Amino acid sequence: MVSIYSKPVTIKSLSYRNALLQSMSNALSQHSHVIIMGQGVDDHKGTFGSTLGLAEKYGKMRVFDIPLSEEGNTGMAVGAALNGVYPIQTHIRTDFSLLAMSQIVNMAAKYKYMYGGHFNVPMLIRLIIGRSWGQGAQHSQSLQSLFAHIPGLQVIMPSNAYSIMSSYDYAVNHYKGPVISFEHRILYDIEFNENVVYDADPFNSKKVREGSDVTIVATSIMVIEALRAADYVQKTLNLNCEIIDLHSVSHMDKKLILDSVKKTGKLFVADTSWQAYGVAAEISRLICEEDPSILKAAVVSIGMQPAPCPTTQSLEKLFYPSIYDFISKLTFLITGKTHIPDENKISEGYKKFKGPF
Amino acid sequence: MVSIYSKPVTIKSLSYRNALLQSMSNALSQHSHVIIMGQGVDDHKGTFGSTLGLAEKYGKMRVFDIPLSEEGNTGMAVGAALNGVYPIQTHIRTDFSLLAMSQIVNMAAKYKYMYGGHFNVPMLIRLIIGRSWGQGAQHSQSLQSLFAHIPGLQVIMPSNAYSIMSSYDYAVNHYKGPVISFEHRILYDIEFNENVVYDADPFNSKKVREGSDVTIVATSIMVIEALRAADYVQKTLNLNCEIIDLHSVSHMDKKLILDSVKKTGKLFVADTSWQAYGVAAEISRLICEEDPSILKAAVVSIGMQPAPCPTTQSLEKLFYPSIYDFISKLTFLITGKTHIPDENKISEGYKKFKGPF
Amino acid sequence: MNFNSNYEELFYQSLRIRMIEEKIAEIYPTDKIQSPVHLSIGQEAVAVGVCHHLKKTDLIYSSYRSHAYFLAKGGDLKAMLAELFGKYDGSGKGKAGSMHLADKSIGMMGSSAIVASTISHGVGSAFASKLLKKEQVVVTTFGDGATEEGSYHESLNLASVFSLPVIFICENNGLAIHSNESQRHAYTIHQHAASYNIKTTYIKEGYDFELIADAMYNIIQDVRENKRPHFVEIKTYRYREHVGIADDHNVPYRSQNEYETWKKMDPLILDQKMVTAFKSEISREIDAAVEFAELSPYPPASELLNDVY
Amino acid sequence: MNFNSNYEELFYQSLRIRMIEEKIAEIYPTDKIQSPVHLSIGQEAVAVGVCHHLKKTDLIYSSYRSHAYFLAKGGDLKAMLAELFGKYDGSGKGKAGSMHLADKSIGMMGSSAIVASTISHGVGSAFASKLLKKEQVVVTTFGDGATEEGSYHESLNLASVFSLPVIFICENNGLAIHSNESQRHAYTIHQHAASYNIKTTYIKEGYDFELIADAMYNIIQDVRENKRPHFVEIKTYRYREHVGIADDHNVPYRSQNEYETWKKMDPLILDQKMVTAFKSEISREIDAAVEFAELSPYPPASELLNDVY
Ligand SMILES: Cc1ncc(C[n+]2csc(CCOP(=O)(O)OP(=O)(O)O)c2C)c(N)n1
Ligand SMILES: Cc1ncc(C[n+]2csc(CCOP(=O)(O)OP(=O)(O)O)c2C)c(N)n1
Ligand SMILES: [Mg+2]
Ligand SMILES: [Mg+2]
Repeated sequence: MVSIYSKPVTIKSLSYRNALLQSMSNALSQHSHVIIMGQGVDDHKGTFGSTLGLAEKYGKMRVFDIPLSEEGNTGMAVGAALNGVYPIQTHIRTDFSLLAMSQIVNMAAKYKYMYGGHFNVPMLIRLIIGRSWGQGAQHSQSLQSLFAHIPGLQVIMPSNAYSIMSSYDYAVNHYKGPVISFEHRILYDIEFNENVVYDADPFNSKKVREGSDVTIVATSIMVIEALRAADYVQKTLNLNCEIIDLHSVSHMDKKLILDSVKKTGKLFVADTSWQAYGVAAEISRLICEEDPSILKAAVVSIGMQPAPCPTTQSLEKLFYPSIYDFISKLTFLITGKTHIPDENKISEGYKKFKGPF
Repeated sequence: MVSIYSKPVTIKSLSYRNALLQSMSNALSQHSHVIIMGQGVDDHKGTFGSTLGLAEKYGKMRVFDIPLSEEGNTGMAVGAALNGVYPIQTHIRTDFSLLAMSQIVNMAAKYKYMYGGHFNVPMLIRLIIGRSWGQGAQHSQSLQSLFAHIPGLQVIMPSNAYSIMSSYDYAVNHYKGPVISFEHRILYDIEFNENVVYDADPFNSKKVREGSDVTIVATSIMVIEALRAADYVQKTLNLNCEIIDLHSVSHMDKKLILDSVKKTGKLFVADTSWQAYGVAAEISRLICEEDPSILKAAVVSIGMQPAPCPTTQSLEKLFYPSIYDFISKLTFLITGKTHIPDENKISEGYKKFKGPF
Repeated sequence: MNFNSNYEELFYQSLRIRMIEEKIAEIYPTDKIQSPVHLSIGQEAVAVGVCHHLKKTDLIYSSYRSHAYFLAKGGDLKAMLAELFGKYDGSGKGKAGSMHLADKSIGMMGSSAIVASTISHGVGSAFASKLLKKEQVVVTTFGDGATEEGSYHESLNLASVFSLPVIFICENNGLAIHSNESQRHAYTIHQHAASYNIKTTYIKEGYDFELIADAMYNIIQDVRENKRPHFVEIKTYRYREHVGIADDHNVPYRSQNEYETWKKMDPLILDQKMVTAFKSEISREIDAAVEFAELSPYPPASELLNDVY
Repeated sequence: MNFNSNYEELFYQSLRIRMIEEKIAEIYPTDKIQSPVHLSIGQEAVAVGVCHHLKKTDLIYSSYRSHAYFLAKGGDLKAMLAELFGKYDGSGKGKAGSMHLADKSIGMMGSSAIVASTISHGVGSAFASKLLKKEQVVVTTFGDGATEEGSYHESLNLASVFSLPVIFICENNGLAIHSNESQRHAYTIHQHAASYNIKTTYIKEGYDFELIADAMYNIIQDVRENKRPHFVEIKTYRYREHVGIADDHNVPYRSQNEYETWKKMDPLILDQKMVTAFKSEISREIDAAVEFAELSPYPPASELLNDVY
């Protein structure tokens, strides 16, 4: 699949949170069969603001809090989808979806195929990745690889507000199967200023920066880090990074990635999870099975360190790759030389997350 | 880690099933704190023969049937392990473990790290992979990649009777953490005649065949297929395959694999699951991050087709790679030429599985 | 078919299901059916009684032991047998097999080989029915073993909290594979279910299709009108082994006596007059369906990667 | 410390926990504690009453809301505060934080941020206790929300079927985050629990540490001797927001009235004489512990990949 850009839009500034809220609101207002179900979707915090006020507007039959029973709730969503409802389910932390794995993997992912194509299970599961402020081992996981391994699931990781807008619109209005979307908690507070363009296939990977020295494939919040790193090495060292926002980790745009790596000869993968059996692994497979000789250097990947997430800030900051790590590894990959990043020249990132949730 | 062979044994012929039964029996007789819990472990079928007669011998407090409640049962095993018991838990199909994912991933895998190293959760979870006779979408999954992505779990796929003997002995007697072992249902009926040697680290990958033309990395029953394919191409085409029995998919022997691929320049990966985010992906990452130039050809991998498993035999036989597929792809990788395998020259495989379970 | 009474009709349907499953058992050793089969022989009256007063637009979910429900809800026998044979004309194009019978057109919405996994689907479909004002009731059926699963608890709570038009049918054959209920349950199923503030009916005569159908008549009406759940436990008995076709009463996990007791109450055994009246007609239908299944082609290779998404 | 009565001792322990948590709330805005904190202010009497008659060798499991249990079971305050500060001398070397307090040496076996995940651990440890003849009882504590999870149902069934020496403590504060119990439960917790054939005790005076301790005395003895489970539901009230330190009674998800009612029954508010008697001593202990936590080093980088397996 190649991205075909179309329908340029010119929204000026939109936060991830507001994009979510707007997407949810659009879905509810456009279709009476859309519901939102999840813990706290109707309370005064409204799923970190992303469902705020919707219960009041669309009624508590359509936007409702649900008991703490992830497997049952997900089965309920599947059953509702089979009878004409489009359920949007939320988990305030990705980690809780492990309790719903059987419904997602054994049922939702297989429903169409297993019964011979006669049934569809259109639904959207929103999973929020926690990070920082001592989320600890059980509130910080980023489990996209688990789902992306399973045929039948569309697994996306929208990296910005516009990606939320187009992906969720597409999920609700066009796509017929289960979509698992990973929303990074840190992204919620970020404003997106650029004019990003809607894509004909909003689930597709997108090239977000042209360059010739290296291909960076990034997911979710790591796209922002990649843009910062690329910005830095451009300004400071005149190096040109090409960046691909992978977006769909289950249905990645293979041609886009291969063409880019063919051009640059170098690959840097920045993902939000552990690397073993993760995004860097799958992209490595893609290249190895196509033509490993397009790689002119060893691949570099960054993600979580291979451990559960420690709570203390002193270890947590080592657990996640910093922008310094990113830049120094990136520079070394491109130039073969060590470079110590100059803090003052790194463009502003996101605000530090201040807890508790 | 490099394999250090030691303690040669000379058992003549042992079926996978009997190795399991013997391992279970050894564990129970050596330690009064070992228990076996699982559906049907104490019935007249005895988990396909692997626990037969043990309840009678060791008592029903130690070998017992358990209600259908995977998450609760696994939590019970974790709690028992924390209080001095070594639990061996069985799932007659891997697919059911999806109901226990939260206990395995959120709890067992993290227990040691999350509390600062003060607790251990020594336990063995035996997951049986179904295949053939219309197991269908929900009784055929091979979910090793899901577990191998998670730090804290030791995930093994014993490919033969001796590997069962040494791995389970090691798990029960030496290892302190949770072990997830995938046993292929088809292996149960196979007799292993070779003198295999115990390894100093029974969880390590093992080279099971020396060769120079290609490196085959295989898991579980695919090791047997690899041996058959290697045998064939040797006899028929005088090609020499090196085979690595990966065994631990979570803690693979990187050096063993890299050294072999450096020597042969070619890599063929044969796994039991889907390829996306699977074993071939992880091994590709290993090579790409070390030195992709050691690959003199594109990597070839085989596994399940990217779909849920269809029930009908007509599609099921296409869903799994056949020995013909294996040989022809392997030959093409080594020689670059098409070869049509001669059925008569392929060594005997395992008996066809005759259902229902 | 014209029937002289409700009894006759229900008898006919139950007998038909039994004869179909006996035919499956007869064919099984030929390996034409390469799929694990979980027979309902002995339990047919439950499915027949439960489905009798359901409308075509009402929905039902079941487990791997679903032949009887598929047929009782009006599923096409040819499509079912073709499915068991792994053929393209099967209800699931051969991809489903015995454990995954479904047919949207008759409201048979799925049957799953993961124990208890469809209980919550019934709840969700009932939610949709209520939200979209469909006037449908939704039935979800499962075994006694399924009640041990966490999602069973979750589903009962959800159905009651949201007051949904779902009927839970627990088909209690006293066994989960070879394990007796008393070993597995600290609770009595229908009493436990009642603690969720759900109306509950206990029927111990699982062989009596008329009694079940009559009870269901009222239940269905209440659930449809008042949009609230109802829980039904029905005691029954499985004649054959858990999976496969054999009579395994030689194995001491259950008693031959119990078997004899149940057989003594089984109308399909007791009322030989009725059996004689219907037998040959049913046989003809079955034979034609078997022939259909035999002749149906296997799905083409192109189906392998179809309908994955 | 020497106490003149049981009341005094229990009061002291409850007050100590409250003052510690109030200190945590005081420190929190400085960002020295970078970890989500779930305070038990208002609920202290439950933990104190539950733990009072437990032996050191008895085990307890808890949730993310576990400061009170950690302390009531005899956990070291310094180790706890150091843990909240993310320091190396913390009970979990800083890797655990507020949500994962544990200390093997006092039988505090774990606290988890996955709701309901430790209920089954209690069952399993009780199984081990019985098998290995340890004469231990095992306590597992959880909130009302946790009872909605499937594994709760599974755990109650397992404990009863295997007759295990486990005490389930449901600390019912009527809320799961901002959601009221009545919205979420079709059942009444202790009645539902009783349907598993488990002895059940309902205590609605969750502020009364003496009453709870007395009830627990008999329960612990019965469970220890007879090796069978017991279920205790204790009504209580959370004074602060779910996570974090604020009083959020300005938000209408619950009523100020209810809060006032509970406060009127709270001995830690009512008995100011006792408060005055103990306050300064407790303050000194807390200040020393805070200083200890401040001075403790962060874990070294080498800890990052330690203890993974
Ligand atoms: C989640 C899950 N665990 C275990 C199994 C294995 N299994 C298949 S059927 C069965 C027994 C179920 O008993 P019950 O619910 O009473 O249904 P019955 O077979 O008696 O109709 C078990 C344990 C499974 N299929 N799914
Ligand atoms: C499995 C799971 N689902 C959801 C959450 C989010 N969550 C954290 S605390 C909580 C409420 C739990 O309420 P309760 O069990 O009554 O305990 P309380 O906080 O009142 O002590 C929820 C929903 C979680 N941590 N784990
Ligand atoms: Mg049963
Ligand atoms: Mg609560």
